[in-house]
Amino acid sequence: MMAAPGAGDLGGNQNSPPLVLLEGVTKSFPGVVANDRVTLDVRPGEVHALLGENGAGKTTLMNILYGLYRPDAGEIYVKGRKVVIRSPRDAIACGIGMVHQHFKLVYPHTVAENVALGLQGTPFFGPARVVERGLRELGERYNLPVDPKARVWQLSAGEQQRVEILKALYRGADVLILDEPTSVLTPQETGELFKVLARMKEEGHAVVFITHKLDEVMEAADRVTVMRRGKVIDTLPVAETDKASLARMMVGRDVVFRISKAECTPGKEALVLRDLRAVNDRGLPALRGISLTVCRGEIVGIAGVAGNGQRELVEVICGLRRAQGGEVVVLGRPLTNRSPRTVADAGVAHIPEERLRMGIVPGMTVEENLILKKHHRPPFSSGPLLRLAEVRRFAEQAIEEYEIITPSPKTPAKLLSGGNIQKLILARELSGEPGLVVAAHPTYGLDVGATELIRQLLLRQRDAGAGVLLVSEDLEEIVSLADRIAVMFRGEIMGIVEASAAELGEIGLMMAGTRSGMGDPR
Amino acid sequence: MGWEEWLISTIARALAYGTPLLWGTLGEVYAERSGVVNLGVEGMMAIGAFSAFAVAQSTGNPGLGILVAAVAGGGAALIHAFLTVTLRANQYVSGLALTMFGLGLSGLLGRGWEGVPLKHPLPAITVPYLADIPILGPMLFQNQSIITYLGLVLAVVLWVLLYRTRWGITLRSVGESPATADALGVNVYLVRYLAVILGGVLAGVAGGYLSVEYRPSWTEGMTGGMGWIVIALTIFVAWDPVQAIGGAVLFGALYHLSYRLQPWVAPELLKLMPYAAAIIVLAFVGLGGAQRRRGAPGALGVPYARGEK
Amino acid sequence: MKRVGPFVLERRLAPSRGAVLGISLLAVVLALLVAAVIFWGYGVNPWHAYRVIFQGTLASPQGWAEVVRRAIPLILCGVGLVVAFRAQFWNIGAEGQILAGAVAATGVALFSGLPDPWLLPAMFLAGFLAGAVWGMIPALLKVKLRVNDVISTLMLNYVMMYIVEWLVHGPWKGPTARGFAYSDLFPRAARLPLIPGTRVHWITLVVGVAMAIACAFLLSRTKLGYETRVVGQSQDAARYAGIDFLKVTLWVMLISGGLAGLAGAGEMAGVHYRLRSPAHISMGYGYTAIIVAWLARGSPLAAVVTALLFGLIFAAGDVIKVALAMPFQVTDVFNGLILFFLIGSELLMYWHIRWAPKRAASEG
Amino acid sequence: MRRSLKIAAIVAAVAGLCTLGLAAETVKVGFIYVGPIGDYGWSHAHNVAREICEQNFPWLETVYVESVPEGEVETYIDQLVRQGCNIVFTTSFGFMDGTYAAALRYPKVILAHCSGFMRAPNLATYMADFYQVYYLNGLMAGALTKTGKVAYVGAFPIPEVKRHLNAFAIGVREVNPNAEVHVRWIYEWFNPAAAKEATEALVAEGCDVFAFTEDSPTVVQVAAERGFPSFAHYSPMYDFAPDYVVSGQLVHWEAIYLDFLQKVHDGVYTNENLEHVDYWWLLSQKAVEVGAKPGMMINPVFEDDLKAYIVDHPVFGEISAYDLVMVRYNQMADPGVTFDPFQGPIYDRRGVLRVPEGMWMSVDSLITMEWAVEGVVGPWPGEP
Repeated sequence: MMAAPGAGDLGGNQNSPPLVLLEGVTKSFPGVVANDRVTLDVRPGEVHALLGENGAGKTTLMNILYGLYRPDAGEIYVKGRKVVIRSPRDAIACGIGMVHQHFKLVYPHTVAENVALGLQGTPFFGPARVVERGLRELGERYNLPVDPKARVWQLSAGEQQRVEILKALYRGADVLILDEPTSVLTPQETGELFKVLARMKEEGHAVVFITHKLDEVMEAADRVTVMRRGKVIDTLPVAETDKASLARMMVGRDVVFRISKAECTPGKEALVLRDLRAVNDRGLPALRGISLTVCRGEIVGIAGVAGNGQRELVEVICGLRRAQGGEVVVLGRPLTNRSPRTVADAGVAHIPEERLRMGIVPGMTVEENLILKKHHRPPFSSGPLLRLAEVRRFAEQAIEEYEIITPSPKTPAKLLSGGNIQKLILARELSGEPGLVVAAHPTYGLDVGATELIRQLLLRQRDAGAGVLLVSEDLEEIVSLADRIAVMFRGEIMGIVEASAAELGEIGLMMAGTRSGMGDPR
Repeated sequence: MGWEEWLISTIARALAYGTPLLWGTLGEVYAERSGVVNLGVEGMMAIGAFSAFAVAQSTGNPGLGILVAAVAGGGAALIHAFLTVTLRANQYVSGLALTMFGLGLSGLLGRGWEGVPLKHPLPAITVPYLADIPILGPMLFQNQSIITYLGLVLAVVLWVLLYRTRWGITLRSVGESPATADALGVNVYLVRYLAVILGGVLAGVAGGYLSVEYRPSWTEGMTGGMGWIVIALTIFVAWDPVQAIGGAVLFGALYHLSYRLQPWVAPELLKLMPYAAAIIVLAFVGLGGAQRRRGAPGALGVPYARGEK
Repeated sequence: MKRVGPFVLERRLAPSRGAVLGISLLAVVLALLVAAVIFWGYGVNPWHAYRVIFQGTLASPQGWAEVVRRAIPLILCGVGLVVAFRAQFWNIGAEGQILAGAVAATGVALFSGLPDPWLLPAMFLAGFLAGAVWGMIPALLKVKLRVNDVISTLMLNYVMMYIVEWLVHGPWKGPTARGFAYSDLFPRAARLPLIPGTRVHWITLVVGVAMAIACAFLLSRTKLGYETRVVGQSQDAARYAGIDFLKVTLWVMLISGGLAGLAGAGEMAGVHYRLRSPAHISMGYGYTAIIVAWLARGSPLAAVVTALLFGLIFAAGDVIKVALAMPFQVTDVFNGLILFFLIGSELLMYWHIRWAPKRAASEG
Repeated sequence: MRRSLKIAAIVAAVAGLCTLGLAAETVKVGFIYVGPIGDYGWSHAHNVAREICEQNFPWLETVYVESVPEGEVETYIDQLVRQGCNIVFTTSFGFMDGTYAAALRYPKVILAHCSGFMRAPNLATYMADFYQVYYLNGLMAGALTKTGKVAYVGAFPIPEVKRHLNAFAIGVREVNPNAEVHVRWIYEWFNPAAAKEATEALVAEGCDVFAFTEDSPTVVQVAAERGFPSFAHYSPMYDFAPDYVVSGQLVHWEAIYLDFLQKVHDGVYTNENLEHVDYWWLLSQKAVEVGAKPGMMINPVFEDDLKAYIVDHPVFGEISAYDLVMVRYNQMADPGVTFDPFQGPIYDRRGVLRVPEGMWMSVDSLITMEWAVEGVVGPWPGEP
């Protein structure tokens, strides 16, 4: 609809009708309006970035376009024609393809079988064989090599993403939606992906990619649409904007990248890891000899692309996964392969990655959740019995202190908002003065207010003398919070740098597998 | 008596007794491949057995009886499909309810037919020429039911369908990862409905075979735990239609041998073997660790709902 | 949010207590309505049928006595299953655990040689332990080897059934049973007193109600109960919180299997007085108890009430059989239908139905 | 048995003189069956008899309950009594405990329990037994087997079935001293699937004539499919295989019920004098019959074969199997019974002398028989 002035040379033909036009799309879920009268146009031959914070409604909007959700109101036009997209089948028929953040792949099946799934026009018998041939051709044309006979679970994340893109291309997608495509990729793989996107653009496809990373927008996109709290703030050519103004639009105010914090005064060792080894759920090596020390009074950040052993590292420290070798020493006590309870009782707080799945028991009340991990100790129990009065007293105190917004201590925890759930977890974990705090993605998916509060709480722990191990994929968060930064790649630590001296470029290289200051990559 | 005689009679009887197990298992394999456990096999078989008998007795046409049993079994499965796919109810509980309901309803409606022998049972057939082959002839081609042969053919057909066709990819994908299938435009609900109903149809035939061919008569509860053996077999054969033949014959042989070996082994101990075997197999699979799923569909037992809440 | 005519359906995260109660009741009523259609199809006037049932059960003291007697094993098993279900352990094996309890009680009654006053307590204890052991096998299999609990408990029912079959035909066949497949009759001291004029073995009833209270206390006021609930709600959270999954599961199945075993011992000492063919010992109490527990929605005390409801259905089956010459399978039809409607209505509880004509709702 | 009946008759006569019977009132009788009435066997036969009673006695009203689990019989007696029944028949051994308990609780109600042994002043017992019939069937089977292996599919290894099987084997060996009787148990009264597999197992062992105790015509049908002769059990099964059914056992429970009910109606039996009333009725009382359908003792198809089979008999000399059956039948069916299958000397298969030369067995030892006679091959649980 509205053609941005001066966008002509940036790809995208503003004279032809948009390939896709969403007009006044509204979608609400219980308690939230995910999309509020959103209007968006996508043109052939452009890479269109959809930028916004977590929860801004980007994915919801694209799920509507892909037919996974039905909008409450609004219209969708494809190539100028009004369409009703009831299901992904309709979307595919309209030439829309989508690569979800969590790949929609059938892992035990082969690549060809995955592509053949739901594909029209293949023979009834032996469809996979026909697809294999087509895949080879497509792979060459778009520079997307992948073995069609390989089982998907055997492929790397980057390869799996290629399968997803091939799936959409095989179906003749004109518009390809990519949801946070780089979150599982190394910077190098990201570069490869952007080349593929450019190639697709040349072939006349349109690409929409959802992201919250400003650099990527600047690097790969032609136009950008910024969303905040379900609303479109603006759509504009990338060439006419810069990171700072995009960030302002995204967050709604100026962003402070550095948090002011006191000088770090490391004390005794809170956590010592020596040559730690472990395997992942598939039985493959996930930790290949991790050695690391976290002192009291410092925050050590673990940076790295998802899936390089961070999760396993946290689990091994907290007793949730067996170490195959090596040693974990917490506050001077050897705790290798001890039970999670022993580890917790030794003074380790754990803010888990998956809040809802692990951090709370959704159906139980706020007060009951507040004593999880502590219920077996005084004052909350004596002998086999619980002391409900003590539980209540503690809950009321914690709710006040950590500003948990809940109707009552008896409210089921699942009814709280995400930020309040995280506050509940922090209230539980940080009470009782832990010597070591292991925080995995503590602010992921939270709004700005909650994010700041939680960062402050972590800093307060540091200043109170706890050692903090902070795992995050948000490099900015790590850089601003941590005192030292360790980068993980394929189960190893590529290097440790002082945060004050950290260069993003160097960290990026290490995330891609280059060892810092050493020639020997082993 | 020579070993040939033992082998021949054991296999021949194992086929006869294994036929309903095979049909039931094939149905359950397909249902579970789509991600839906149906513990109602016993009930669907009972309904099939009763309706086959009632129709065969009143029309004198056992073939029609089998056909009606298939429809009735499918109808019973439809209840399960509606509850578990559309209403996303707990699959295990729904299956149990279906078993109770099926056993009860067939017992209720079948009261008038109880214990009366069928006038015109489905005749056993002896395949000309093939039956004269030494050992194999009497083992496989004498006095077997047409349903037995159909079952064997069906197993192969279902295997090809599952692993070599478009439908097979769709079905397996729905059972492994319904969200993926959905995202590619597969109607997950439809596939699950069809698979569960097919399961019911085959279980109905299994029941019909019991009442118009194997016994041939009707009594309430005549399925006698066969439906549960089917559940066990489905795991035992790793959700593979062709392996189901071997499993059904093995468990059928156990049943026959419980009579054959009576002078030496307490029959109860042989009869509990299929049930114990199912647990033991699962335990061994569990011991295997990494390859612990051994073909179990990834989304087995999990109702599918689109992201939309 | 969905719109059906002038109504608006809204999803909610936690159903209200009223909705649960109301919809559960509605489900039972609907099941009875469908059953009425089946009655009618069978050639019996449903109104007449329900009247006969009422007269035969709730309208007389003897009728009540039968309802209660039938409810006794259901209370014990149902309470046990509530505990298991709270831990998300799908114990479908109460039937086998009842039989295990019956076997152990028989062993004590016939072969222990204990002095008379000790006999009954020892039978109950043995029944509890046997049921517990039979229940803890699948617990171990689940935790240690990831064997699906539904399948293992189900299969163990049949294993135990054939073991009982073997016992009564083989080693335990009673010398005084004249060659029939029964154990000997229990001595007098191994039989429970009955409420005069009825067949209610009231001691088992008292034990059952006491167990319900104890389990309610256990779940809400003890560490084990707390851990049970955590395990049941979220195994990941339980792992995270350092709760010993094996310990909790074993305890839960000790209780669940044990209570079913008590039911078996009670049936032996209060009704049968001898071991007999398994089909004649438990009339599917173990399976019906699943519905009892499901309907009780996690509350052991509610299980006492729902057990009485199904005791009523069993007693009604007896009445129908004599008065209307309908087969006992009617009870299975009832049970199946009630269960269908219960689980079918589960989703409904999460929808709040609101009256909102079109104009008013257009704002959302 | 005879003794007890005589005593019972005397007691009853005396009691009848001084007790007010039920003569004037209508009699309402409840029947409790263990299986379904359509089962073509035990419960069916009792129900047929019930219907005959109702037709014969205008003053009689009956109700029945089928498929009653053993442990629940008391509940059903309660219900029947509440409905106004003054006589209740319970027709399975497994009902014994419950019937006895009910008898103590309802001293005014007359109860009669089939096939048991516990009695009370208001609780009688009754039984129509087949062992003589099985013996006669055995004579025919022994003559018809070519392999020398005769099959018997037994329901439960209980004295009743063991007695029948022994009598059958005695008959077989009387005409064919080297023949064996192979046995399989199915542990159920009604289970066609089990009966089928047991029959198949016996076919595989080389048996060529089949007898059985199970309440369905399965064994007859399976044998006929293979072209083997068989003997029907309990109900008329001739029609299922007219060319293969040789003979069989038929029951007439009505003989007992009519007698019993008449005596109650006449005031001979009351709720105070049944302590010793125990019917043990056989061929001579016409409670049982030989044949695969009423009135046909031997299927004409097999008459020639049986007539052609000549035995050198220790008592009768050269005699055809057919004639031997007739002679023995007459000896047992005449009111003054002159022969019993279990006539000594009888050794069990372990060589123990069980019945000394020239002796007959008492009813009590018949109904507790656990041993197996010579010639029986196969499992025999509880063998002494």
